[in-house]
Amino acid sequence: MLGAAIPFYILSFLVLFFAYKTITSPNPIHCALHLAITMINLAFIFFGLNSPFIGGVQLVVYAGAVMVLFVMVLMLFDLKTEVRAFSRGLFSSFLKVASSGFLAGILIVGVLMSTDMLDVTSDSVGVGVKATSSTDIALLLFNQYVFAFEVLGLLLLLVAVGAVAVSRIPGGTHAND
Amino acid sequence: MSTQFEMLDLLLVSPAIALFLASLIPLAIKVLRGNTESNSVATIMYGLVGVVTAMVLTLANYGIDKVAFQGALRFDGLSFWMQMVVLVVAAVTLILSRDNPATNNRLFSEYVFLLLNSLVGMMIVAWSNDLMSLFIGIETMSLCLYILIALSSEPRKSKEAAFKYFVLGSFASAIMLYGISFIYGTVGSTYIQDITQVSIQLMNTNRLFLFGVVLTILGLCFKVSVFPFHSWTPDVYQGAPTPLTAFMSTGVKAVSLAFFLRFIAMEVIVSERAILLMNALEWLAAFTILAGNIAAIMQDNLKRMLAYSSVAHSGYVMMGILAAGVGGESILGASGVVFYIVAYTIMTLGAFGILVLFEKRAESSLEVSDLSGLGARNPWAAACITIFMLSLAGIPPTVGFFGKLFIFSAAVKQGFFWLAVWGVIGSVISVYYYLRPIVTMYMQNDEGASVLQTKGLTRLAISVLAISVIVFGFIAESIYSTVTSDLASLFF
Amino acid sequence: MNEQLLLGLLVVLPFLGFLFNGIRFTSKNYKLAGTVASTASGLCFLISLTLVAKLIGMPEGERVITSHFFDWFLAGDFSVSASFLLDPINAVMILVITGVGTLIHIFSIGYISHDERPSKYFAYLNLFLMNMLILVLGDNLLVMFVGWEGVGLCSYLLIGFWFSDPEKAAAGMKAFITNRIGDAGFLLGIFMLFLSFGTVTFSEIATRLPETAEMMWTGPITLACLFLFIGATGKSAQIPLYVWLPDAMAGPTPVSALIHAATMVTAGVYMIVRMSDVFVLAPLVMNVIAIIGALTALGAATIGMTQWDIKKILAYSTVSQLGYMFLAVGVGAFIPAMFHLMTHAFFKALMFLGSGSVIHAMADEQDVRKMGGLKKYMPITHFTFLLGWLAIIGAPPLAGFFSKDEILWYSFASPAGHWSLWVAGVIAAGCTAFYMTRLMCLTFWGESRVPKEVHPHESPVSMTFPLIVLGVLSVVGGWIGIPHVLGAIIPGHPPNVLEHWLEPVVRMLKPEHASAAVEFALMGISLSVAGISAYFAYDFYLVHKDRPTMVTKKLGGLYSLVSDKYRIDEFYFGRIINPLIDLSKGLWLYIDINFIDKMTYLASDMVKGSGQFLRSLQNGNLQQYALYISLGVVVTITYILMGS
Amino acid sequence: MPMTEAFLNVGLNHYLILSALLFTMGMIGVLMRKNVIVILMGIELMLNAVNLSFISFSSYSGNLNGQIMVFFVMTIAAAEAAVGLALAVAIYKRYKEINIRFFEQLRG
Amino acid sequence: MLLSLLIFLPLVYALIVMALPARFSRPVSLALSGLHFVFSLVLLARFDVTTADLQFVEQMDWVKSFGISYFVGIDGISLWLVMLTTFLTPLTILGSWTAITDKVKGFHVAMLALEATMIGTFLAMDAVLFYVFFEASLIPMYFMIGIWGGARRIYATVKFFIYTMFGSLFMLVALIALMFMTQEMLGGQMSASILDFYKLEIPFVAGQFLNSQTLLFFAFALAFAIKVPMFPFHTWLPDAHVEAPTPGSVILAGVMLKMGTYGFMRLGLPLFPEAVEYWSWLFMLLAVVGIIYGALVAMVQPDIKKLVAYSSVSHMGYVVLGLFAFNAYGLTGGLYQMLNHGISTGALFLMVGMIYERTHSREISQYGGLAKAAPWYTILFVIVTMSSIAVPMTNGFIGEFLILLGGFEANPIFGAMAVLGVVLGASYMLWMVKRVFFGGEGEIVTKYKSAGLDLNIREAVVMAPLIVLIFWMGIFPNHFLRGSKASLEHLEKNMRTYELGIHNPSQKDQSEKYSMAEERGE
Repeated sequence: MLGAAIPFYILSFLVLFFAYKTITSPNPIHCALHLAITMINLAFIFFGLNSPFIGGVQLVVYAGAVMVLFVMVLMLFDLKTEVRAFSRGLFSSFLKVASSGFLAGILIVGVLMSTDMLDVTSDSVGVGVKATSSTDIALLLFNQYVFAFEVLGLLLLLVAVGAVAVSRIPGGTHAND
Repeated sequence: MSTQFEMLDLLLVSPAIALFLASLIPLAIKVLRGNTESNSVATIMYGLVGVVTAMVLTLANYGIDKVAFQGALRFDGLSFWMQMVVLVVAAVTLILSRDNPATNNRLFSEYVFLLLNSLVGMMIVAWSNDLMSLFIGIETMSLCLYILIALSSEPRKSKEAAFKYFVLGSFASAIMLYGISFIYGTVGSTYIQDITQVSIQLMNTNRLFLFGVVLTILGLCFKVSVFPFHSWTPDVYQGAPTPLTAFMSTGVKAVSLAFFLRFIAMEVIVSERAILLMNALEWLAAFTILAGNIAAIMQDNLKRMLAYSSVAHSGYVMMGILAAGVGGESILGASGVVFYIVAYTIMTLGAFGILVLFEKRAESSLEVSDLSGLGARNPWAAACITIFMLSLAGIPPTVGFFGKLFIFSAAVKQGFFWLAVWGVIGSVISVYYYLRPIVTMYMQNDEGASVLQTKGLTRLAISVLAISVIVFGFIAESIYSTVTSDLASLFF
Repeated sequence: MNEQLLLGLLVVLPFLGFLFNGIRFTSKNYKLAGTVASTASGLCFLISLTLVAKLIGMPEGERVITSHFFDWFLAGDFSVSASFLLDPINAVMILVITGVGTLIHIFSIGYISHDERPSKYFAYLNLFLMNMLILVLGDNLLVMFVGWEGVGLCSYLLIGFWFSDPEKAAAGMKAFITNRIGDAGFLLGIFMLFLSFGTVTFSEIATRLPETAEMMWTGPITLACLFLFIGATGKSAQIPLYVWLPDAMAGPTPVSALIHAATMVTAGVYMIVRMSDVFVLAPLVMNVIAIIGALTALGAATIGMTQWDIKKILAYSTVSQLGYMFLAVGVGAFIPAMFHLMTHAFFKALMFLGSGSVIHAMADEQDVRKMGGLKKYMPITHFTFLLGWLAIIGAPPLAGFFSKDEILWYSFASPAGHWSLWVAGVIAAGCTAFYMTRLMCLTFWGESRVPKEVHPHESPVSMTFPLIVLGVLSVVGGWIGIPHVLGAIIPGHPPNVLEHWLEPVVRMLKPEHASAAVEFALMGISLSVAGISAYFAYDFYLVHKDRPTMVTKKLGGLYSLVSDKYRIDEFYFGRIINPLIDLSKGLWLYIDINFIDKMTYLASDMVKGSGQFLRSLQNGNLQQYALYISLGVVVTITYILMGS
Repeated sequence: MPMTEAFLNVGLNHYLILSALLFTMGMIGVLMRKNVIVILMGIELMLNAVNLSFISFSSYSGNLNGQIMVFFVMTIAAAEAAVGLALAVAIYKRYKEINIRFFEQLRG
Repeated sequence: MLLSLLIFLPLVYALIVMALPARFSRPVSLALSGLHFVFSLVLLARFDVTTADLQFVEQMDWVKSFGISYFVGIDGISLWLVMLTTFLTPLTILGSWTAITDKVKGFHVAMLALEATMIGTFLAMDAVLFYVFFEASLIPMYFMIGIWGGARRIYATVKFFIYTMFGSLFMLVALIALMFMTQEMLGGQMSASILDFYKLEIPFVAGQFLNSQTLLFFAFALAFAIKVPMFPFHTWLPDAHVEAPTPGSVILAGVMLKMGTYGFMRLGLPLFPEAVEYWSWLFMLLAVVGIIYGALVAMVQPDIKKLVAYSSVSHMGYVVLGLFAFNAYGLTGGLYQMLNHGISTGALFLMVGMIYERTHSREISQYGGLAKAAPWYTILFVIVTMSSIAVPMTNGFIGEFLILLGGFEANPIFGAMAVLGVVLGASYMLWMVKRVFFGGEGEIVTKYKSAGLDLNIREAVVMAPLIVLIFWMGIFPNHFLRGSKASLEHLEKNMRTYELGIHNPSQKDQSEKYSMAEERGE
């Protein structure tokens, strides 16, 4: 019991802490790095949830590719520490925090009141289920979700073309060609 | 796990495949020509060929009720109608885009490519019978649109619009996705048919499922710009190039509403615990009607005014959707919604489309006062605007009137009497701003700043739309009854 | 010729005259116009004579000629037909109307000769004649109402004949609107009667009366009679609606003679006599009528003593005499009322025409202070006027004597009468004698005060001829109604022809304890009162000319009150009409513009205000929009959870 | 003691609560930060929270579909990030501006 | 086919006018609308006066799933309103011969389209079709006021449009509710036919507001009350009239206001008998207030046209009073007064327009002494005034008398108060006549006197039929009333269970055609 709890609480703390840092650090580069750490921590939580494949993808895609993208863009911009990192407006800021916090509160209360009704075993992680293998996932992916998967491919193509096109938009950096 | 999918499934999605293939042509030609734009007419012709092919393939699949890819997609009356709507929208948009300086620039091939693939995304949304497919469809559609908006020649506002749309769209997607995750967690599946079986029971017992449903619905509300999730609409519609505004305000909305209908048809708001959800949606619908109409009154920019008007129209459709969601004579609501979408598409497409003709440069923006004296200067354009505005206002005998009639009928029948009254009050308010352009065109004699471009294709398209507004009013019955019979299978 | 056609012709002929003159209304050919109009009127008189002759030829009690033209209109069980009825009551009327009317037409030819639009004038006169005949001939209340309003319209047109003068136009308007108030009462009376009897035809009402009378509850009938009487006060210039008549003198003088003395203003009396069967069922209303009549007679007579305008004096005299008639009908003396109506028509028409002749001669001067001594310039006018004067002050055996005394007698002796009514009547008679004598003195007798530039002259024959005829009638007109007590002592014992004529159709309230001695005594008193008043007037205005001023000074405020006509007009304008106009302006400004419109503006401002608010929410800030989204989510979820 | 037990017995609830908190943080990031890049990071955080929710449901119910979904979401998140960053770059290059207040021309 | 032709031929005419060059617009549209009047006389001649049933019925499915059909028919209630429309249109076109100089073609197209929609409103026997025409008629009028109107035309036309739209949309919701009620009654098939609506028994609870019959009734009543317009919804009318061009005012006052009272007769009264009975006091009160209020406010108007507009408020108050008296007199009078008002107020507006064309002023204070400068004009004006203030022998009297009688029977207090309106009516009209025509010469009269202020031949031709009708209708009202008698009696006698049948022309034995009566010279 404790053995499962301690890593969870440590990881949770780390995730939340770095997530907090991500949204509060005045320097965007720091934000990006904190985000990366959050994601890595999350990957470990995924591992703990018997989902090694997803955990791996998380590491590779998110912590790797996406974060690199972010960092590179930030480098490109050459940003300094921001003087005022947050939006102005006391009232609206209050509303923003309050509404988000309230949402979290409601969700948590809802979760606490509802999960016992779920049709799932809640006592331990993955009872009766082995750590999922990538084979199972692949089978699902190419059977049930084949269409979505293909569309995903299309999507990536679109994004590739789109990103290139955006970089060449009239009035953009390559305007002189 | 032997067969992954059948040949029939591919046949069913063939319109999307056709569109995708067609979309590649202009891009390929551009690449082969060494990255120089070919003739824009040729470019849209490829696109139109794809659209027409897709249309033919769609028509070939008319009258079936099938699921494909293990239930991920559904091909029934609703999806058929939505396909037709978005295909028509796309065809018109292609024509408009070619005639608009903001879109017809040296990235036109990419533009057409993205537009057609956005269309693919829309069709997926229209087909989707699975929350995951829905999400992927929405993202395909939206990501293309973000980029498309940014591709405008207009340097500032279009970028702002694209970015706003992007951030808010992603934000809303995340919220919706969160909802989907709850639904998945409580049901164990994201397929509509699986959810339907347990929805009534779960709504009564499980709060997480309720959260899931609410968050998903609110995410959809963002897409169809329901108050208070509508605030992106005016900004984005105004900033985007006009052909795209027409495309978004009709296509995106049509398919999102269609999925909304599919979702609500799962009887998620039938159960007693869901009464409050229904009430909340009623309030949202009423507020949408009022907020859209009231805000539109204050606008001087025609595009922005029409954007707010499209918000208000979402409110009317919400009335129909609610009527379709509470059981009983749901079919009335559903048919009303689909008919309204058809009507709304025709008139909104026309209204935005005619604005294209006034845009000489990418930066052009049309104020209401620019129209003054148009009635004398260009009777054709003035008459078209008049027809579209009257139809949007719901004045008989236009198609807009029948749309309202059917929606109000459904609402009254299903007991949303007060909602109907709010709708009526909203309509009265809306008359004011719909009349404004007419007043300006015919009743103010000073010369306005508007100059009409001579673009044959666009004029043709708009004339056809204007005539349809009237004609569809007279053949409303045949459309409506066809829709009704086509939608019969929507409800289990 | 058959009677129906003749009855129709009575209306058609003046209408043709109206059309003829109306179409060529710009023509200045007064001779042609006058001839045509007079011919139409004269033919009507002949027809009337024929018809009355036929009526006389019929057996007593069945003297009725009816003529049904067409069904006028039907709605549900309400049906009314355009039909005429001639019986002894209106036989008297049509003779007076067409006879006096014809004379006045003829008189007018001379009178109107200098006017710009003689054709129009004659067209109106003929139109009036037509409407007046419709009024008296109608066999139901509605046809009567047609004439009733029609004569009002003609009166309006004729009073405002010289419309360029704003005051005259205003007088016309005043007449019409005051009449309209009465007409509104008349309408209500018709409604009440219809709802009580289910019909508006006189004969049918009469047949249904007994049943209704048996029901004992006469509330609706009382109310109906009251409403009808309101109608009568309007048309016949009784308190409180008499104010239009003095102003109506703005019209041409022959019009005053015809409409505002002889015919139209007596319509109210005729109507009550016509409905007498109903009125007697409402004793309360009868009392009201009598009191109003007496008050009017008295009030108008006192005002008449203080006026200086020759026509105004005659106008108040008319009001006063009409008061007598109402006094008569109020005490149930319907036949004397008709009798006085007739004699009054003669002598008052005569006096008006005479004054017209004077005014004509004096180049449109109407102020008696600028006349005097006209006797020598205008002998015929003077002589005929003299006859009229004698008749009105009740000098025996002229017409006025018989009729007035009969009324006084009934007001004393009738079961509905009262000694106080008689006293009022006698005082009024005294006043009448006073102001009429005063008029004679100031106008015809004494030394001339005529301005030098005016050269009075006798009028042409076309004007003097009617005067002579009317003068004769003023003398002999009364002989057809000699009261029994007098008839008994006069040689030849002349019968009361009129009473015989009317008795079968009019039910009078007969004096219960008729005593010849009392009747003679009363007669003597009233005669002597009139004589003494006349003498005083003579003394005041011819012998001791300083006395009027002296008396005036002594009376002080009372005199000015009377000479200001009791300030009734001021009261109406100051307390009713002007406040009403202010109220209307207030309604327009404060209800229409500032309330109802403001409310709509308020609604639209609310809409616009919320629009402005929505605009301010839409501040372009992306994060603000995201906040709306999250707020929307939170509020929606909270709303849903709150209930569960 | 039920409280401690509930605290120590890590179950689905705990993961869902973690996910909710993470989601909220992402939201606050989107709502509060001025830098558009950080806003994009906020969105990534939200999507990650969703992923966590999916995975925990999936693994507590033994239903693999959730993992597939996470896979899709990740891909789409990557695509979104690419598009968002591309837009940001394009705008930055022309206007040298990444403050969110920059995007306030369209309003009213 | 007869009725369809009656409705849609004007649209064809409009197309013809549109196709021809602008210089032909006036004569062609005059000729065609005149022809249309003749055509409507054919209808009149073939109309059977003995039956209360619908005649010349045409029915065709339109929106079958909602039971909406193209269903037109005519009975005694619609007959004269249709005739009034076809009669006034050519006169108005002729009357506007010189008044409209700008965009002539558009004007005549609007005029003919307006005619079509107005006739459609009176003939539609399907509730939705009625609504469609009711609303569609707004559009041409909207343009007419907005394009050819005065200085504040835009304000006026938008106010007019939105006000009317506001009411009628509530009616739409109520219509829909009724359609679903028929669905229950007919067992599944919806129907929007008014005839089916009549068969409904709508639940009613006295003394409460929130019950279906009362709510539905008020939804309808709001639409009609605004259209009529009844106090306190009347404020759009003076603005619309003042700003409208002469022909617009004529048609607006002459026909369009009648759509409201016609709606009360066709839908309001027979559909909701209990609610009407229970709430009649309210409507009678509002009607009486309207009569007196309209008259009082008319009295102090500085503008002739505004005065006439407020007089419309007063006159339409009479009509409503008559209808809600709900007895034979009131109903007959109400219907008759609709026609009267159409003719007399139409004529007044025409005449005001004629003088306005010459002097460009409607300020009463600037006039005075017009009678000398324009005698013929004055005569006709006074005749029309007499009709307007209901002097006997003119048409106005018949209507007002019957209404007041009916009102008095239904409620003596209100009846008596309404009679007061007769006095006030005379006051404001005559005061206006006095200030405009009599007295000294006003500045504007002096200014334009030399140019000739009297009527010309064309204007005389316009006025002649109106004057003739004023007297014809006043002296021989039965010629007109007999057409409506059967229908009105049917309505009055069967208030609670009102239903309409469809006339079967094959049963010839009883039928009596209008033409036959005319031949008999009745």
